[in-house]
Amino acid sequence: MPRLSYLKALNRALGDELARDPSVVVLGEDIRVAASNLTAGLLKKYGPERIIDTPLAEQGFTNFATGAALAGLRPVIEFQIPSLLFLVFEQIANQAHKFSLMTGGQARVPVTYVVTGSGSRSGWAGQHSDHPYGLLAHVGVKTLVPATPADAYGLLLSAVRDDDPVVLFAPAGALGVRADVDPTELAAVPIGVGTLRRPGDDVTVVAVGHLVHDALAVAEELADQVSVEVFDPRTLYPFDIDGLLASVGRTGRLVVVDDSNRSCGIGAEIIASVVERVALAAPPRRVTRPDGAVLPFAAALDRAVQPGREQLTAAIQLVMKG
Amino acid sequence: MPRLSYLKALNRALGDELARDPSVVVLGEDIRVAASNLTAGLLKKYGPERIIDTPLAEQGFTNFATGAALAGLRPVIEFQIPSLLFLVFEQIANQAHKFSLMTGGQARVPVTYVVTGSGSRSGWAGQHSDHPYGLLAHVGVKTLVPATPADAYGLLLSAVRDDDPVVLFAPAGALGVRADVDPTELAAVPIGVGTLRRPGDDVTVVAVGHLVHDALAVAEELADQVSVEVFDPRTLYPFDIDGLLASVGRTGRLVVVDDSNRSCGIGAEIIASVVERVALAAPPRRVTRPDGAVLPFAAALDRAVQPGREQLTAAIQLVMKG
Amino acid sequence: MTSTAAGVDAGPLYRTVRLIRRFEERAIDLVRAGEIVGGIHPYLGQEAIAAGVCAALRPDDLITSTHRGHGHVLAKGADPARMLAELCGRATGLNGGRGGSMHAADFSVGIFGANAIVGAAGSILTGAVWAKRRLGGDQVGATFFGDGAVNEGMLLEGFSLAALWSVPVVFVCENNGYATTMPVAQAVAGTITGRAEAFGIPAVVVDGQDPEAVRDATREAVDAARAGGGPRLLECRTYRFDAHHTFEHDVRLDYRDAAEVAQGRSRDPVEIQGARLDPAQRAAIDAEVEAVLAEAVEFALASPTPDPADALAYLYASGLRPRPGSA
Amino acid sequence: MTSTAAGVDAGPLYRTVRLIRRFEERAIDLVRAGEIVGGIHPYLGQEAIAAGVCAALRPDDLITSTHRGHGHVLAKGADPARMLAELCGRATGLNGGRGGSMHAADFSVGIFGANAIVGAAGSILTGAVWAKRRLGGDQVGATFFGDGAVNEGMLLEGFSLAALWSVPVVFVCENNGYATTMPVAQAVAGTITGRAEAFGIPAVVVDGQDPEAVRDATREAVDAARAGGGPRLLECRTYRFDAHHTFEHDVRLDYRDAAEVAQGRSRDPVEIQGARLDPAQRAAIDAEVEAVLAEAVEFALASPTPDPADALAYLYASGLRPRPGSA
Ligand SMILES: Cc1ncc(C[n+]2csc(CCOP(=O)(O)OP(=O)(O)O)c2C)c(N)n1
Ligand SMILES: Cc1ncc(C[n+]2csc(CCOP(=O)(O)OP(=O)(O)O)c2C)c(N)n1
Ligand SMILES: [Mg+2]
Ligand SMILES: [Mg+2]
Repeated sequence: MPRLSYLKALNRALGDELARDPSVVVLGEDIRVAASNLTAGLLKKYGPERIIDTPLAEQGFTNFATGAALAGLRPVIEFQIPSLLFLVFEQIANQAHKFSLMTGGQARVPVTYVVTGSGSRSGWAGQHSDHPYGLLAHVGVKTLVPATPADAYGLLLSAVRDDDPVVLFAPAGALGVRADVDPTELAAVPIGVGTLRRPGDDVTVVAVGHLVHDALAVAEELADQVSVEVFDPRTLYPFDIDGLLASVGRTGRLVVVDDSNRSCGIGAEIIASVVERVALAAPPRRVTRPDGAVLPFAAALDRAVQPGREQLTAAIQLVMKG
Repeated sequence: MPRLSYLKALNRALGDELARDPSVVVLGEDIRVAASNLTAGLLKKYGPERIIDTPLAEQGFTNFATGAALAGLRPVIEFQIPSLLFLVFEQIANQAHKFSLMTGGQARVPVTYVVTGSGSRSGWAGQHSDHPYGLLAHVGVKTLVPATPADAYGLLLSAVRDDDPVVLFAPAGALGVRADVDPTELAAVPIGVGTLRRPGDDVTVVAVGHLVHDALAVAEELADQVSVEVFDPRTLYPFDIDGLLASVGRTGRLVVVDDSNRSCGIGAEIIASVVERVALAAPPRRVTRPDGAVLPFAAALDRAVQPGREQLTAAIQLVMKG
Repeated sequence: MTSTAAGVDAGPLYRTVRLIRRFEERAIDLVRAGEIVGGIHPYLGQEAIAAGVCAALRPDDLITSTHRGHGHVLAKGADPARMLAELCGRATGLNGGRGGSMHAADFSVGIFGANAIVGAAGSILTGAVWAKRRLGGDQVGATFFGDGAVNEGMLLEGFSLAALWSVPVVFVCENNGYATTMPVAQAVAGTITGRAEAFGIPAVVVDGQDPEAVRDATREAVDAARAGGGPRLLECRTYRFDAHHTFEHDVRLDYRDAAEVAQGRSRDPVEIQGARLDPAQRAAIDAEVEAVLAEAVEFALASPTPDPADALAYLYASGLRPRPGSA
Repeated sequence: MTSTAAGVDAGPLYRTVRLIRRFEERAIDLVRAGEIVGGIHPYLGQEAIAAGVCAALRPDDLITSTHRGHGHVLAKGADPARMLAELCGRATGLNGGRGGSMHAADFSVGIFGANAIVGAAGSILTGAVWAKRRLGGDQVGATFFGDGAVNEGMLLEGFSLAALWSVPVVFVCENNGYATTMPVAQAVAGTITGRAEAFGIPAVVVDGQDPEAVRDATREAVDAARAGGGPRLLECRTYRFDAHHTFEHDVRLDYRDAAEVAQGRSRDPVEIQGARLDPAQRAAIDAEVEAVLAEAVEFALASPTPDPADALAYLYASGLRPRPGSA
C-alpha cells in the first residue's frame, strides 16, 4: 500500500473537494506557491480564481469569507500560524459562529479554517507556538484535531462539507506522520466521532492530535505492566463523550494528554464530562502544558513546557496506584 | 453604615488609584462622559490627560496601552461590551501576556482591562451578551469576577497594582448589587483568594460573579433540606484551589454554577481540579450556559440560555441523591 | 438640491423617509412601554441616507447594516410589520425574535444583517458581493457604517480587499458627528474620504439630509461599480436628532449643547423631501404610512413570543444539537 | 546620493551596515550548523534602513522591530555577542534565550522588542513613546514594519492614534517588494505613503539602499517629531537579497525570477556606503567587524543553555508561579 503523509492527505482532501464542488474556494497567505504545502499543485489545477492569495489582512479576509459563505460559497482559509486565530477570534466566534442563530436560521456560514502546523514548531517561540483549540471548543465552533493521515483527509472533507464554521488544527508534530493507506479507502470521517487507537483494560488514555502517537508509544512501553487503552477523540467539539464513556466504563481509569494550557483546557472538559457520568476507580489525571504557558525559545525550554512521554508515563503509573 | 453599589465601588477604586499613583491613566470609549458610570466624576478631578477617550480602535489602543505599560505607566482600559475582548484577544493573549517571559524578564505589562457589564444585559442579543472569562483563564491572564461591592473595590485596586495584565469582569447582573459597607474598611482584596460566602455541611456550591447571589438565595430556600456551603472564588485565574478543597474536603459534594459556555469553561476546570485531588461522595455537577451558546434576543430565550436558580436547585438535589 | 418633477419620483423617496421616521417614533414609544427590551439606537434625522442609498439599489442587490439599522432594513424592503415584530422579540419577526434591533436581517431582500460590532460588516458585505458575482450574478452591495467605524482597522481591511479585488461595493459612511459621545473631530485623524482614497477608492461627500442627493450620488457609484469600476465611498454628512441609544432618554450624557442640536435638527430630511411634494400627495402618503404602521404595531403585539424550549434553535445550521447547560 | 566628507561620518554608518551584513551571514551559517533552531528571516540587502534610521536616533529613543529584526537590534546598539547568544538560545542572550530571533529585545538601549505578529508593534511603540513623554522625557520612537504590514488594520489603527494624539513616532516601512511571496503590487491597493497621508501623517519615499539617504530622511522626520510635529512615515524602497526565511534555502518557492533578484542585488547598501570610504579605512572597519563577530560567535557558543527547570521563569512579572502541566 502506498505511504501517505498527513500533510499530503490534507492536500489531497482539499484537491478532492475543489474538484467535487465548484463552490469551494481557498483563501490564505502564500497559498499560490503553497508555502506550507497544504495547497501544493492546486493553483495549477484550479487557477487563481479559486486559490486566492490574500494580503496580510486576516480580520478582513476572515469576514470576507463569512460573507462569501452567506452568499453561497464554501471558503476554506489557511492560517499559517496558530496565533492568527487569536487575531480573528472576533470574526470567527462573534460573527461566523453566530449568524445562523441570530438570523433565525436564514443564514449558514460554511467556512473551514485550517491551521497548518499548530503547536510548537521548535524554535518559533512565544508568539508562534500556541495550541488554542480549547478556545474554539469553548465558544462552540466545531474543532477538529486529526492525528493520522486518514483522519486528516477524512476530517477535512467533512469540514468543507459541513454547513457551519469548522476549525481544523493540523499539529506541527503530526504533519510528518506517514501511514500505509489504501487510497480507495480514504473517506469522510464524521465530525464528533472518536476512535479507539489501541484496546486496553486498565486505563483509558485520551490523547489529542500528535500526542496520539506518543500515547501509543507509551502504551507499548508499558505493555507488560499495564494494559493501556488509547482513545483519540479526533473532534474536540462536539466531543464524542459516549465513545469515551464506553471505554472508561470498562477501564475505570482516565488520563488525558493534551498539548494546550491546563486551565479551562480540553483536558478539564474531558475529566469533568466523565466524572459527571461515571465513578472512577482512581483520581483522573491531566498531562498538559502548564497554566498560562508561553513557549520559551531555547529548544530544551520549549520542549519542557510541552507534555511528553515521561509525564504521561508518570501519570499512568499514578492513576494505576490511586 | 452607608450603602455602596457595586458600580460605585469600582468607580471609587479607580478614583482612589488615580489619586494614589500618578502613573495610572484610564483609556476607553465614552469615558469622559462616563457612559457606563465607571468613570463618573473622574474627568473633572483628573482631567483629559488621564481620562482619555479613545476612537473606536480597540486593537490599536490595547496595544498602545501595552506600550505605555512597558514604558512605565499603569493603564486601565474600559471595554463597553464583553465581545470586545474577542476583538483584542491577540493583543491581550499574544502580546501583553507574553512580554514578560519572551523578554526574559526585561518587561512588565501592568494593564487592567475592565468590562463594565459582562454577560447578558437583557435585550442586547447575540453579539453583546458573552461571558468570556474562561478564555482569559485558559491563556493564563489573571481573571477577576467580583460578586460584591467590597470585592469589586478591592479586586480592582489589586488589579491596578498588579504587575501583570489583569482582566476584571463586572457582570451586568452584579452592577446594581448594593451592600452596607464601612468606607474605612474598603481595602485591596488579594488576587487568587476565594471566600466562603455561606457555611454549610452537605454540598459546596461554587458560584461565579452575580450568580453568588443566586446561589445564596437558593441555599436559603433549601436550608431546611440541605446545608449548602457557598464558595465564591472571586478570581478565576489563578484559582484558589486550596480554599475550595478545604470546603469540598468537608462537604464531599460539589456543584459549580457559572454563566459561561459549558465546554472548556471554568466549571470544567473547577471540577477537574477537585477530582484530581479529592474523592467525592457523589458525581459533581455543572450548571452553565449550553455548549456554544449564543444568546437569542427575545427576553424569555435570553433567560433560558443562562443558568438560573431552578437549574441550580435541581443540580443540588441531584448531587445530594447521587 | 437636485430637482425632480414634483410628485413624480419625489413620492417614493418621501414615503421611505416618512416611513422610517414614524417607525422609529413608534419604536421609541414601544421601548418606553416596555415592549421592546434592551432599547434601540434611533435613526431619527438620518433617514435620507437609508432611503437615498436603497432607492439606487435593485431588489437583489445586497446591504449590511449597523446597530443603528432600522432605516436601512426598511428602505431595502423588509416588511415593517415583521421588522417591528423582531424588535418586540416575536416569533413572527424577521429573525424569529432571535436577532432584535441590532441583528435584523432579511436575506430574501438582500439584507445580510445588521451587525452590532462596529466596523465588522464592511468585509462581510464585500465577500458576499464578490461571491454573488462568482456565482454568476451582477449584484452590487452597499454597506452602512458610522463615522466611528472608520477608525476600526477591520473596516479599513475591507476597503483594502474591495479595492484590490475590484468588488462593486458602495461604502456608505453616515457621518453624524459623533461615535456615541465622541466628536468626529477628536476621533478621526485626517479625513473620512481620504481613508478610502488611500486605497484608491473614489470618495465623495454628500448632503446626507437630502434623500435625492444621496440617491443620485449612490446611483453614480452603483453604476460605476456595476460596470466594473470597483468600490466607491460616500461620506454622507448628517446629524443624529435623538439619543445615541434610548438609554440616554433616562441618563443624561453631556456632550452636545442645545444650540448645536437645534441647528442639526433644522435640516430635516422628511421636511426637505416633503417640500418636493404637493400637500395633497404628501398627506396621502402620510396617511398610508400611518395605516401601515398601525397594522405593524398590531401585528407585532399580537404575535406570539418564541418558545423558550427552542432557545437554541438554529445555533448550528448543520442541525448539531448543543449539549444543555444543566442536566 | 547625499554627499559626506569621505571618511568623516561615512565610517560609522558603514560599520553598521557591514556589521549587520556579516552578522546575518554568520547567523545563516549557524542555522545550517544547527546551532540556531527554527531558522531566521535574513535582513540581507535591507541593512541601510536599520543603520540609517538608528543613526538618526538618540540612545534613549525607542524602537520596535519585526520578525526580520536583527538589523534593527544591532543598529540600535544591542551587543552583537548577546544578540547572537539569544539566537542560539543561550542563557547569556539578550532575553536569556527566551525570545530568539523574532523577539529579541534590549530595553536598556530602547529596543522594545522584535514582534512576530505582523503589524502589531506600531501601536505598542506609539504607546511607549507617548508614555515616556508623559513621564517627562523627550524621546521619539521608530517602528519598523514591512510592505505586508500596511495591510493589517491594527497597524493602521496605530497610524490613527499617533496622528490623533500627535505622538512623535517615525513609521518606517521597509518595502522590499514582497510579503513572503506576495508581490506588493498585488497586495497593496493604493500607495503606502497614501495610507499614512490619509491620517494626516506626512510621508516620503526614501532610497532604502542608501544608508545616508535613510539617515537624512529620518533626521528630518525625527527633528520634526521631537519638536512636536507628530508622526511621520518613511517608505524605504529596498530589496530582500535572500530568502524570506531560511527554510527557503531547503524548499524552493517560485515567486521571483533570477533576473529580478540579480537586479535587486545590484544596489548593495554595503557597497554603496563602502564606496564613500577610502579603502584603508574600509579595510580597518571590516577587520574590526570580523573581530567583533568572531568574539560574538565564540561567546554565544560557549555560553550555557538555560536550565529547563526554569522554563517558565518570568512568565508573570508579579512572580505568580504557574501550576505545572502534570503532577
Ligand atoms: C467594535 C466595537 N466597539 C465599540 C462598540 C460600542 N459602540 C456601539 S455603537 C458605538 C458608536 C458608533 O459610532 P458611529 O460608528 O459613528 O455610529 P453611530 O452610532 O454614530 O451611528 C460604540 C462605541 C461596538 N459595538 N463595537
Ligand atoms: C499577522 C500576521 N500574519 C501573518 C504572519 C506570517 N508572516 C510572517 S512574516 C510575513 C510576511 C511579512 O511581509 P512584510 O510585512 O512585507 O515583511 P518582510 O517579511 O518582507 O520583511 C507573514 C505573512 C504573521 N507573522 N503575522
Ligand atoms: Mg456617528
Ligand atoms: Mg516585505
